[in-house]
Amino acid sequence: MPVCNIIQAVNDALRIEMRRDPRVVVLGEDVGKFGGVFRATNGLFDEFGPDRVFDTPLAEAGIIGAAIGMALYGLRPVPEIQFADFIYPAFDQIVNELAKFRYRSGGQYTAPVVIRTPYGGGIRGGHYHSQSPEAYFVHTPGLKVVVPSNPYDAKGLLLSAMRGEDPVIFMEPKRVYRAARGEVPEGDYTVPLGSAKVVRQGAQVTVLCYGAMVHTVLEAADRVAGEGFDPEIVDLRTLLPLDTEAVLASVKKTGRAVIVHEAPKTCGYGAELSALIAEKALLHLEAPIARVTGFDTPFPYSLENEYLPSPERVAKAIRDTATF
Amino acid sequence: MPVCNIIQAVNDALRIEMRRDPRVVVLGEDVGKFGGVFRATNGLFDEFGPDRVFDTPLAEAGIIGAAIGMALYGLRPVPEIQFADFIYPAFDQIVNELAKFRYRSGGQYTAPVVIRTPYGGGIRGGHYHSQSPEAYFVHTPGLKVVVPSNPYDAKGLLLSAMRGEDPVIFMEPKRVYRAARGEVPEGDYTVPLGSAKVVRQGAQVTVLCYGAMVHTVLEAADRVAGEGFDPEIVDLRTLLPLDTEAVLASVKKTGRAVIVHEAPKTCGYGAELSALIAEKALLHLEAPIARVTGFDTPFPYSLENEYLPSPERVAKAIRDTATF
Amino acid sequence: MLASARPQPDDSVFSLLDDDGRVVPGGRAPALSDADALRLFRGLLQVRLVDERMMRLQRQGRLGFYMLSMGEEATHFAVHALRPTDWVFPSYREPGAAFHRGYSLKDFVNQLFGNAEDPAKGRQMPVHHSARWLNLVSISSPVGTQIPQAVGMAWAARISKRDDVAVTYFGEGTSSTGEFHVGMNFAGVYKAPVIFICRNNGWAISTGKERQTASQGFAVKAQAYGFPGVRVDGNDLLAILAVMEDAVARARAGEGPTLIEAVTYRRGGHSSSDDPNVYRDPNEPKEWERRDPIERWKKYLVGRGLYSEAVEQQYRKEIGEEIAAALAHAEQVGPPAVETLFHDVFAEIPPHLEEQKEYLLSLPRPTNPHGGH
Amino acid sequence: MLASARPQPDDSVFSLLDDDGRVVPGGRAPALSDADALRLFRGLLQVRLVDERMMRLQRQGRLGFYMLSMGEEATHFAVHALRPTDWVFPSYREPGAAFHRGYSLKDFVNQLFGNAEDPAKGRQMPVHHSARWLNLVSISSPVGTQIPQAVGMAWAARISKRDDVAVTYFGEGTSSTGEFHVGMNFAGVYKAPVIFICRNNGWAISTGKERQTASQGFAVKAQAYGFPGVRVDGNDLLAILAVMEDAVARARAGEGPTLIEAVTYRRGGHSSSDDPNVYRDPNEPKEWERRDPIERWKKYLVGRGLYSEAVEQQYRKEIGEEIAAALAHAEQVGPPAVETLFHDVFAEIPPHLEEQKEYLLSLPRPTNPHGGH
Ligand SMILES: Cc1ncc(C[n+]2csc(CCOP(=O)(O)OP(=O)(O)O)c2C)c(N)n1
Ligand SMILES: Cc1ncc(C[n+]2csc(CCOP(=O)(O)OP(=O)(O)O)c2C)c(N)n1
Ligand SMILES: [Mg+2]
Ligand SMILES: [Mg+2]
Repeated sequence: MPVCNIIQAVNDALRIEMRRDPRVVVLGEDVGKFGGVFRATNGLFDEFGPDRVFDTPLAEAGIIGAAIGMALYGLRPVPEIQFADFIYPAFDQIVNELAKFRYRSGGQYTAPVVIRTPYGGGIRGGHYHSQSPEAYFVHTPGLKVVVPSNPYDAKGLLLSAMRGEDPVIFMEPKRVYRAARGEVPEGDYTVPLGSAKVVRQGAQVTVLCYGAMVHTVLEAADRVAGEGFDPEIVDLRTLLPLDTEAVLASVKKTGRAVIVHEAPKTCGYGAELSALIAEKALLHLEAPIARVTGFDTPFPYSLENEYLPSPERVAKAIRDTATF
Repeated sequence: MPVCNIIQAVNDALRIEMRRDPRVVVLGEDVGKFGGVFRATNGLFDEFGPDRVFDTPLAEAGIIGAAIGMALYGLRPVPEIQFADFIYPAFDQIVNELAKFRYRSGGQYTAPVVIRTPYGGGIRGGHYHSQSPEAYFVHTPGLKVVVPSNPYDAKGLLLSAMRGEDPVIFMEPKRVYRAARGEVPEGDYTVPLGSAKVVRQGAQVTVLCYGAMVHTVLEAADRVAGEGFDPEIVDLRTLLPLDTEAVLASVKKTGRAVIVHEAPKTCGYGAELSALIAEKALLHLEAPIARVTGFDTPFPYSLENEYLPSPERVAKAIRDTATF
Repeated sequence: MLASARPQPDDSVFSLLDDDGRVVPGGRAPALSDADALRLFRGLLQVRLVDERMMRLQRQGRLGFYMLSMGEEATHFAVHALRPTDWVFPSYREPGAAFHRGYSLKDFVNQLFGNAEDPAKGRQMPVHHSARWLNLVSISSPVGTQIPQAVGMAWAARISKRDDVAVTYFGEGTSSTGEFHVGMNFAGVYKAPVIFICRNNGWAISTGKERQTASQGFAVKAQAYGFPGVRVDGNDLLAILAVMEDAVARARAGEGPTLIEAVTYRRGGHSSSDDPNVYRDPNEPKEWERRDPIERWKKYLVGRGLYSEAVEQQYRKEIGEEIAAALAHAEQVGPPAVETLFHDVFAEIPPHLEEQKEYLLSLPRPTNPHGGH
Repeated sequence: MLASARPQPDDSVFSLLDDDGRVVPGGRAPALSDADALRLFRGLLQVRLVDERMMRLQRQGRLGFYMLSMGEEATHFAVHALRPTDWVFPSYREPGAAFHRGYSLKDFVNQLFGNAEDPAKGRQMPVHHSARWLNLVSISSPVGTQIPQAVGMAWAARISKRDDVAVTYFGEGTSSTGEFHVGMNFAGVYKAPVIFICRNNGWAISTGKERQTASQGFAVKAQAYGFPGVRVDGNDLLAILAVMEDAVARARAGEGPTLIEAVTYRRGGHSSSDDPNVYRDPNEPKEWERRDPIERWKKYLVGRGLYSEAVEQQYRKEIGEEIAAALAHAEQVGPPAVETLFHDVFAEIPPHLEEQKEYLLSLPRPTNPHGGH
């Protein structure tokens, strides 16, 4: 089992699926010969040629609109949006079209498009290369939303997403694109959508997180473990559909919950997690549910380390919640 | 105090402000001579002429983009988006530009644009004339979000919004555009943004709602009151900034909360309300927080009455929560 | 020294039939069998009659909403130049395109009623049809969104090494959207086999065409994308067929896209909710009556010796009966079952929706809480 | 019978200076004082020297990110044709436009460092300047968004009965966005006093210009909007000034917008993060070196008898010292205060942000948790 990083894992998944399924095509800005600004599509143009890997004009609405049309025809497009911050010109195509095609046509038409996009802060990218827009998509019925935190999951989840029949927003944690390394089996395997993973067993407080934040939370857990705390960490992996059972099981066990994400707090995904718990596990709670999130400001440049949830902030929330 | 409906109240507010402040201009699709498809801008073209009330080409991104430019120049544009469902082509202009201008320029530039848009279901409009996209905007730092439920508030809140220094998404409940009538003072008055209103005092369970749903909740309250229940109803009026004090005061008093909105449940505004309560008033809660919302499906056509929270569904939630 | 804008293409509009239905001198008319000529006549009539009937129904409060296409019917039949394996992305104002491909009046009316037999399960407002079995793509209300989709589909056909073409319809107002540009531009770059039919009916709700663009007409816009644009008389079915045949041949031969501007006029309101007399001179539509596309086609048939009063009456009678039968049926079919609310959001119902479904099914079926519609 | 696409405007590009800096025979050069000609030279040099220094700094790890404009500098100085009361909406690749309007090197470098003295308070990535006091609008990363904004501003000026004009810059890749279309179209319809400068530098990151459009160049696109488009040699400052003067005069006179395509070349990488040799022939930029806009301007000055080696050395020295001083200063200014994170989201800090601010201020200041940058 070779060790690789998330970019390599994504690249590997794309290659495996393109070899297996001739309907899979890759499109986006600079994804062709260049292989993408993060090099996630590196080598695909050479192997599969210009009919399956294409550079597009600079227009996200065109990328997604065209991908929808291709999917309606029977292809399996995997468009890349260069940064999640630039997905909004395609918002109408995603929210009003992609998400609703199956529903509005009474099941006649489906558009299984998998949109890959790097998201999140920590790369000194300021407001426009750092955003975490997952909540917009989770709130849109008809879309699945997947956020891997490590190479193993990235590969397995992307393969599942490409083989599914539904549109998927596949958000890649760019801060740990290269830093998160791990063993990844060669060849084919899948990680099912909708299943969370307990990445640290613990008895005292449940920490719910996903994507790059999993690493921040693990770091925080190391610190507080040294102080005698015992957090359980759940990597959600898929935000929609959520593995509600896993979440509730952990919270019912620990009676305490801390939720961590980078996106702004208000109406972020953490709000949904908290509401879910308040609906279904309220009587198990022994402390208020804490959210450690980005602040309700645009993503800043110079102060990004202050903005992003840090291991210190997460550690504090774990301590406060555990000792409430 | 004449009695009028919400459209008339909005029209009145626009007229008052345009007379008072020559910087106010109105733009959008069909807002000119025609006076808007809901007639909210009726008569303004005749009174203020084509330099202050203009029909635009059919492009929401252009409407909002141009409004931003006009605001940067010092005007006070009040664009109309014909239906909230058609706001997404302008999503990038709203989320990446309008919301961030003040922040990204370090306070140098401001764009106090007030976007008026009718939202919500109940008019047999199917997926594309019924949506309630407020959560997208609440989750976007830099925007204020206002949703009046009645003519008095509509006029007073719109006047406040137009006089403020921040961009505002002003969502008008089109189902009750004409049905919600009430006394509205002639001339100038304002209702401040960020202040909720208790529209029914009660001791037993707090119902949080806004916009058209306030009427549904009031109807539900009438029913359950007859059965001996005593709900307190809070009309939030402004979703961001939220009147957190009013919300928490009521929930702390009643110990129980029901949240009602039309938008899909998952990651809707109700999630934020629930999370807020779980964070700040958990120990006062005597029952799980209930959400009565639209379902997590695209807005349907034939089954819209099944989709929308009905007085029956709200009544059931009040009973269940009160007797938990 | 500004290389000032090249002269705009002149206002000339390609046409083949004069107002009396005669082929203009020198006009190269496309081949059209007698049967097809008559079938098209029947199709035109059907759209007109359906529109009339549905508008009446709407006024009677028996139908929630309707959009008619009076005066623009000829544009619908551009699809005659296609094969059944080609694809059509209509907007809401080309029911004739659907009928011509085989969409039945029964399906049509069931859709308007959103009943349990609507092929799209009552999910969309009236006039938003969807017929996968006819390669007719689901119609969307947000205008223009179908344009890049049609391009993507056409391009998918090309890279799949098939010679299918895609056609998309939209109004002149829609040419102002970002999607128009983005779609046209992709089509040019990829030389996709796609045909853009811009129905220039002069109005976008209350907004006149001169408020949509400062260019002379809409066909000129193709120049920005490096492929041909053509203005055709949108009330002249023969000219439309001719232009379409060329465009389809070009597309199929790998020569790329064409923009067709069909110059016509929206004689009715924007929809059943609209009263155009509020914003436009009521005489304007009258001027267009004499250019009625159906009358013109009828005269053309007369010229070809194909027309007879009896045939027309026969068609009218058949269509009238079909409409009546479809209506009678549709009105007695109930709404879709409640649980269908949760179908087709995803391929399979995920747990959170299953839970919502069970909750809804556990409640008494609501009476209409928002007043009758 | 298809009214096939009109012939595309030919490839000809308007220019006034030949490669040796001589005004071409018959060329009508705009009036330009000696002082202005020299000032422009100094400005060109400053952009080049700043770029060189900042790229070095970036390579040394002292600066996070940079975008250079080597070879495109002449386009920046189109703003010379404006009044200070006019407005400029730049993209990220025209620092010369800011300098020429009075943006200081100190502000420039403080912005790159995002320090406490950055006029925009360290909120944006390097090269995203904002200078309200110079009517320079805050630069945004999402490309094209400034285009409809510039149109709105120009139109606001017109309805305010003032004769201010707005200018917006963007790259040829950006012409593919919906915002380009929507903005250009609004401008045409409203005859807004706005000038669109499309810097056609051949590349959008790794994507070549022929992948952005099938049209012959970008100026032709103006025809879709009913106003003039012009292609100008983007490495010929004199031609740029001439074309701009005309466009500004037209705009101010109420004759509407102009699209200027400045044909140039991106000799460097897209940004400091980019290595163009991965995707393009390394010889391609070399061909453009001999068309260097600064060399050409220098030769023009020689022709006017304004150039001397000593003056150039003097400029270089001054600029070098200014850069060094600005850097020395910027590097010792700390980051913005933590509480500024919460300023300027709204005019006043609302309660929920006040609470978040207090929470953050109550914590120990974090060490960089994500590894050094
Ligand atoms: C994106 C979007 N914005 C606004 C609307 C509301 N609307 C519906 S139809 C219409 C006018 C369309 O005009 P045109 O494209 O000329 O088509 P026509 O109705 O004339 O056939 C408008 C503004 C919409 N459907 N979609
Ligand atoms: C909406 C959007 N999509 C993608 C990007 C990523 N991006 C940054 S610059 C660029 C290329 C721009 O090319 P061009 O417009 O030609 O300008 P140039 O860089 O050549 O000056 C891209 C794709 C972006 N900034 N905004
Ligand atoms: Mg029209
Ligand atoms: Mg470029």
